[in-house]
Amino acid sequence: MGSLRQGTLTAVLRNVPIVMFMGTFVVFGLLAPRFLEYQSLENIAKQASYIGIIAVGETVVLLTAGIDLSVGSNMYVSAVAAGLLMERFAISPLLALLVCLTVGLLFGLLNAFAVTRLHILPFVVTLATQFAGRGLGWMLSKSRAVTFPQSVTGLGAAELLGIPVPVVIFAIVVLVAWVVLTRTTLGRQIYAVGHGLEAARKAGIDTRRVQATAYVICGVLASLGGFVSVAQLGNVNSGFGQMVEFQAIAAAVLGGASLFGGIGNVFPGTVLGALLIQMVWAGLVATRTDLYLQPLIAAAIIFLAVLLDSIRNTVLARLGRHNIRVEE
Amino acid sequence: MQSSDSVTSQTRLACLREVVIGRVLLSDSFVLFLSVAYFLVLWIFLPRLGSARNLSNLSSNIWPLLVLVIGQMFVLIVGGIDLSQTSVMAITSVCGALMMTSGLDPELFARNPLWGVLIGEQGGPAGGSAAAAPVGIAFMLAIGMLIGSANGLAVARLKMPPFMVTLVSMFFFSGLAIFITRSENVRNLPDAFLAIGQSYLGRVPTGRGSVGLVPYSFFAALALAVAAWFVLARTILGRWLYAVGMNRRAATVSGVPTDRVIVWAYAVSGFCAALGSVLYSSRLGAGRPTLGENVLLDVIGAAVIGGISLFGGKGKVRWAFYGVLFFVLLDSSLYMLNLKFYTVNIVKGVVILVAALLDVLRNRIRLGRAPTGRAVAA
Amino acid sequence: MNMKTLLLTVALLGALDVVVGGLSCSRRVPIEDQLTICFGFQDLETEFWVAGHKAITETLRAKGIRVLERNANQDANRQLEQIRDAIAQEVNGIIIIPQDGESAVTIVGEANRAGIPIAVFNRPPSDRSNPALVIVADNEKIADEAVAYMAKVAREKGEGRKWKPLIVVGDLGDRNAVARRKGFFNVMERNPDLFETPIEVPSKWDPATTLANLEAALQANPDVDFLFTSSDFLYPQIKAVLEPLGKWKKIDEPGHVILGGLDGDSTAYKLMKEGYVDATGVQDLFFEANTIMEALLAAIEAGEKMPEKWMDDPGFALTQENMAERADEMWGYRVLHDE
Amino acid sequence: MSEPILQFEHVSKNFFGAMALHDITLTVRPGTVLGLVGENGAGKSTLMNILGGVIAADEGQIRLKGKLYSAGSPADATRADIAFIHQELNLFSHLSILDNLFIDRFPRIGRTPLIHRREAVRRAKEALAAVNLSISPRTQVDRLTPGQKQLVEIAKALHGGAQIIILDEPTTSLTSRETERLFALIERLRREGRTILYISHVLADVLRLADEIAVLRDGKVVRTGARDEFDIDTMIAAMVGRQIDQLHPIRRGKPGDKVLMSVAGVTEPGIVKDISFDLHEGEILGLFGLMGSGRTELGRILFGLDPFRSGTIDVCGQPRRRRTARRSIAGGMAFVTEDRREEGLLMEASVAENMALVALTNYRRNRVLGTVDQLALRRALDEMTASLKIKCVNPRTNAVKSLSGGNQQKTVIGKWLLRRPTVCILDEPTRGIDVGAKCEVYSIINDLADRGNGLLCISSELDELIGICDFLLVMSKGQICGRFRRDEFDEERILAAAFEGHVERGPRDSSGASN
Repeated sequence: MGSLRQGTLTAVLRNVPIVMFMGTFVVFGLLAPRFLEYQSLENIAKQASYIGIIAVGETVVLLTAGIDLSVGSNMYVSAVAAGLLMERFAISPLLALLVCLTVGLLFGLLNAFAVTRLHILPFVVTLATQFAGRGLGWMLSKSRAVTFPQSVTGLGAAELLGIPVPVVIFAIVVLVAWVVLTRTTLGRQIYAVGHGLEAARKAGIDTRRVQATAYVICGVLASLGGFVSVAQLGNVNSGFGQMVEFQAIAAAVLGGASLFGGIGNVFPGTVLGALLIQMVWAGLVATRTDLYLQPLIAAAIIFLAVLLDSIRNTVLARLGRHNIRVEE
Repeated sequence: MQSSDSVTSQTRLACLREVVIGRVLLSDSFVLFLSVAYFLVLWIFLPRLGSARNLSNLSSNIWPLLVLVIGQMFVLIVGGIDLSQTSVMAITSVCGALMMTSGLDPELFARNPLWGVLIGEQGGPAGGSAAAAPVGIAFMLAIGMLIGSANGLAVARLKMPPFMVTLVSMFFFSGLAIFITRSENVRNLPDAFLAIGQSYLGRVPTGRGSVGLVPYSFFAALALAVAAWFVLARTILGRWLYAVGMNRRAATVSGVPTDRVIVWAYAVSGFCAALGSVLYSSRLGAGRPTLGENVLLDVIGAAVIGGISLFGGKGKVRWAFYGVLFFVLLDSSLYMLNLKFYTVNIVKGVVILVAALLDVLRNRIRLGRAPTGRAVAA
Repeated sequence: MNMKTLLLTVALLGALDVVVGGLSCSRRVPIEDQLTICFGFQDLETEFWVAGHKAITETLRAKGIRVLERNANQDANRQLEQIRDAIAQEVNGIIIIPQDGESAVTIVGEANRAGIPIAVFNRPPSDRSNPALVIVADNEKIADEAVAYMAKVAREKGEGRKWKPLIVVGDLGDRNAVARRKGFFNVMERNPDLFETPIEVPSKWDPATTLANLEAALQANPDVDFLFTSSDFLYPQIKAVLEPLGKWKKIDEPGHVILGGLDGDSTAYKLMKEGYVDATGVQDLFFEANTIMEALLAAIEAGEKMPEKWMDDPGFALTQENMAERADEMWGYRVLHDE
Repeated sequence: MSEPILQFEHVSKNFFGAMALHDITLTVRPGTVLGLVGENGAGKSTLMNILGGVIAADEGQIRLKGKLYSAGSPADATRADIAFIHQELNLFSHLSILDNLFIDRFPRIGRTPLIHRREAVRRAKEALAAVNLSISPRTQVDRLTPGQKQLVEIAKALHGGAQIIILDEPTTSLTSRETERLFALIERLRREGRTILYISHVLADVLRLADEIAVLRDGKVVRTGARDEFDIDTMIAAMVGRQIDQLHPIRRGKPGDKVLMSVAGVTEPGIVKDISFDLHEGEILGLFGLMGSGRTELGRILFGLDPFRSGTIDVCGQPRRRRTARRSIAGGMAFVTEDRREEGLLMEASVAENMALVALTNYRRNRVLGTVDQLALRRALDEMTASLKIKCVNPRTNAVKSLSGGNQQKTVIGKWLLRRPTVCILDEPTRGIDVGAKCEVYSIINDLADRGNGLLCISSELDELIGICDFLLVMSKGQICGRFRRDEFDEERILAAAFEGHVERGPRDSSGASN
């Protein structure tokens, strides 16, 4: 039977995200030739990096069939904490980073505790910590904009071997996350837990520990993402990080993650998701599309991406259905 | 003798305990009791909380939100989620307003794509006419249902994940709302329309002026609530909605028109968003492209606190109401306390957590009493 | 276990109420005759609002007046609800920074009905149907002035060549942003010979978005040499984009991009002093704050229930030319020097 | 006689008043197979759950190799070399075999947390070889057949070094070939000195495998003894506490000549090929085939859940090209699916809600509003629950997930009967339910036929089909490869047909192949 044709078909389908990604890139490129330059790719990567970092954390939580709505507030509080310390005591950037990550860690721990020990729905827990976190941040900063010194903003602009530091950090995060998820016991157990809590428990997995770790990872990455963003922006104002949770989840889901857990991957999935969204916006600006039309077009493109993805899933499922008989 | 006494007293205690646990903790009106308790205790510290004016504020805040939550509930019941309610509010708000406004400032609207075609200085198509309000409202509700159905079709037929579908239409329609009004708000709405959100039935005098008792929005919400309850509890569609939410495959095998049911759920959600938009717009006296931008998490939060499951198959109109009551009460009480604006957020977060925790504890008790699935399957 | 859980439940409920109640106690006021004024603002995103908030609250508190702060987080509905709550508490007066003109009308209406004098800060009600004390800065006019100066500079510099202008547009949901955009385009239309079609960069009032879009825009059009930002609080991001491209230059240096903005905050002042920015449109924040407060307090004194008065903040464009004499009228300058 | 490896001493357990286990005392010797039989709810699973650390006993104790043993969690049991292989397998279908084998203890590279892939693959290969399963460890589990999954579970247990292996209904979803392999494996394990606790409703298997047999009833051990002290009847007698004179009811009614459903040349590439047959009124038509022979797929196609390329399906004289479940139901069809949990029931919902689901539209009171006639519906439901003898405290409040398999299955059947169908397709109607319930299901089927309905019974249990059917179709590789009239039923020939799968003409051509 046409197993070869089928093979190629599946091959194409499996790579729909990449195809979509390249497609959009080319189309915008044709409309605005400069868009095709390496520089613009670098910019996209640079701008996508902080959202991407957070999306990676979000993906990990989604894999456990959880959700974290508090990432936005998390990055705000941790950035503010670090920023204020730098303003008051002029602590070193490294120390500031540590402070930032610690706050993120605490955030993660709080969520983890409420979810795994108090057994409150992740949605509710993180919704609550979102409110509280935002308020805490305002309290610390008196909702003033907190400015960061050159030493930090330098990092945002700096390059390592010709690659912008934010992108490097992003890459490292992705690499580590990928290794953890695919090459460590914890990673596989995260998938297992997302697949079925009871089943995982029966299989002798310490489900609480696994879930908790997921939220902690997400918390830390959120604060890291926040820091990276700050390094680029130079200051943190009271709206910093609002709606980020949705962008992060969108990136993850666009990358194929399921909100019901167990399905999804950081690379290429989430990475492509984050990049695609960023590229669409960049492309719209580069092609000088009417401001009022931009959100409409962006939405349309993302819709198309999701549509193709779901078509692919159904088709692959049908092919799978035949294969079962073929195997027999 | 003594012993028997002590025994009886013990048994009495036990009975009391039974009653408390059974009637309060285990009843699904728990959130209601929680809200009431919260209200009463705070009342001691804040007499104003119970003042006529505040009560009338509470009620005028509750109803529009309730309308939205009821809509959201339908989607949650079939195991979906509707993030686009906010943008539906925005788009219906401006469309409806453009339809029934009785005059537009060319200064602001000349660059509008519809200028001269449908709308002009004399206002929208139905502008000025006596039927403006009803026409406009009908128009809004229709659009709401249309968008909802579109979401539903994408989810049911195209098998797209609800979260993404509705997130995208959130972006799209809020963008569209700003696009067609060029981010201007639409004013000069007919009085009949404004009355819905702004006037009350019966007024009570207070120190400063008088305050309304029952806002008209209450009747809208009430009608909707009754209708929703009727559909869910009494009709076949209702049964189907729950069935689809609990086990879509089984429902399909049993001949439930799964796709149609899902589309319905989203259509209802769209409809409710539009109705909410009517209430909010008329309360603010303008069609606003940015209406309800921040209401989303309140809606879903209230639904979840009320006990409606995000995983489908569970939800009652009553629960929706309890959830909304809790949220609105919480908000206004926090304002009443005159906390600094940032403390408000912090306390709000804490209270939500505590409420959820209480809910968990109560479920534990319930599980402790009813045999669990695994147990009996043995 | 049931009993234990039950007790725990009750305990939690109690604890919660004590906490909240405690907070409320601490906020109770001893003297009842003390004036209470509700100050509702739509958010504190930019330094402008923060400074305004600071100025108003502190001045009032200094006068021994009790201030109820309400942050609406850019949600007109929430703001309406908050003001109603305030009215329910029978405050003596209300100051709002409304989300926009239309909601302002409605909110003012509420206050009128309750017979509480209300003052609207910086964003005017879209009509005068409901009486209120209003102070406004004409954003369009101020933007126009600032950009006009920038255009003047351009004309002098550029030997008849065309300039490539770029505007960072605010959140299109915000009327002030739209007005500023309009002001900018007015100048563009007045000088068709001087400017190519402007590049618009959406910021949604969000620094991250601004950074991303601005970078993309400059990538596509590296030859931009005329840049106007709808709000000064975006300068850090603008700098972050221009610097790597070697476009962050002082006025006299070659390759300088003609820079201008609106608000007049401390960053803008610093940058002008250092000679990076050519002009910035200034709304006279402190003037606005003081006028509105005095008007309101006067009204309360006089026992007016619905006073009406529209006051103008002329505002002005602070330019490298008039800097020497007018810098101290710029609120950002004063903020800087108070610290 | 060797030292007992496992001793239950006066173990009792009750769930909220209901006594699930009562003073169980049992002794198991190493290197033996203990057959554990009893009706659903007799307490087999409860007992094993206690041993497997899923739940804790209220009273009594368990001795492992003489030492006191109590598992607080499944992990503890694993550590004590006890492996529990649940009826609904506990595998993560989206993960690879590899992941499933090592999910709780991957081999690592030195001290690092990194998984030692090569090592893992090597061991996985070993483990799979041990259960002579020859597939790549990287295969995703959901691409395996039930039998293979079963073996993977056992491989996991063995690889964990389990000494005591609990098998709960292992054969329910296995083809006879796979079952054979499993039994061979069990034999070997026993010879290796491992101890097996074998729970099953298939008494013949128990008789064949077990050295010792223990019969449970109502949470008590009613009889224990060596295999040769038992035969099927004595076991059944002990289980149900009464004599079941006959498992399969006698077919009194004769199939009529009126054709209810005629299927001609139905083909879907890769699934089924050229299926033709007639189903007559009052006929019980058996469809036998091995797992993967396409029998279930055919059922789904007939009912309109899956599409088909060519051919016609004609129900009650109304042929339809495009079929959907809804149309089939409207046309008087019913389909009791193979998989109760996934496709049969709303596990969270009550018995009443489940049973009402299909027939709802028959109880519409008001066309416009689409309201339900609560009273009529309730009455009908009560009748149905009674007539099917569904045991539950209150059909309106009891969630079906809290019922025994038998009662769940009866609920599914009731759901369809409420709609008064003329043609019923039953896929594995008695899977995983106990003897008593089986017996009842058979008589229900029988009554339906006597009332003139046509039934298509899909099953992998040949003896059950032989027991109840008038006519038998055998499927293999997606085709019908054998047709047998009741009077020519013969296990050898039927099995032969099923295995070899070469197309042979049945004698009674009237049943369709020609047209």
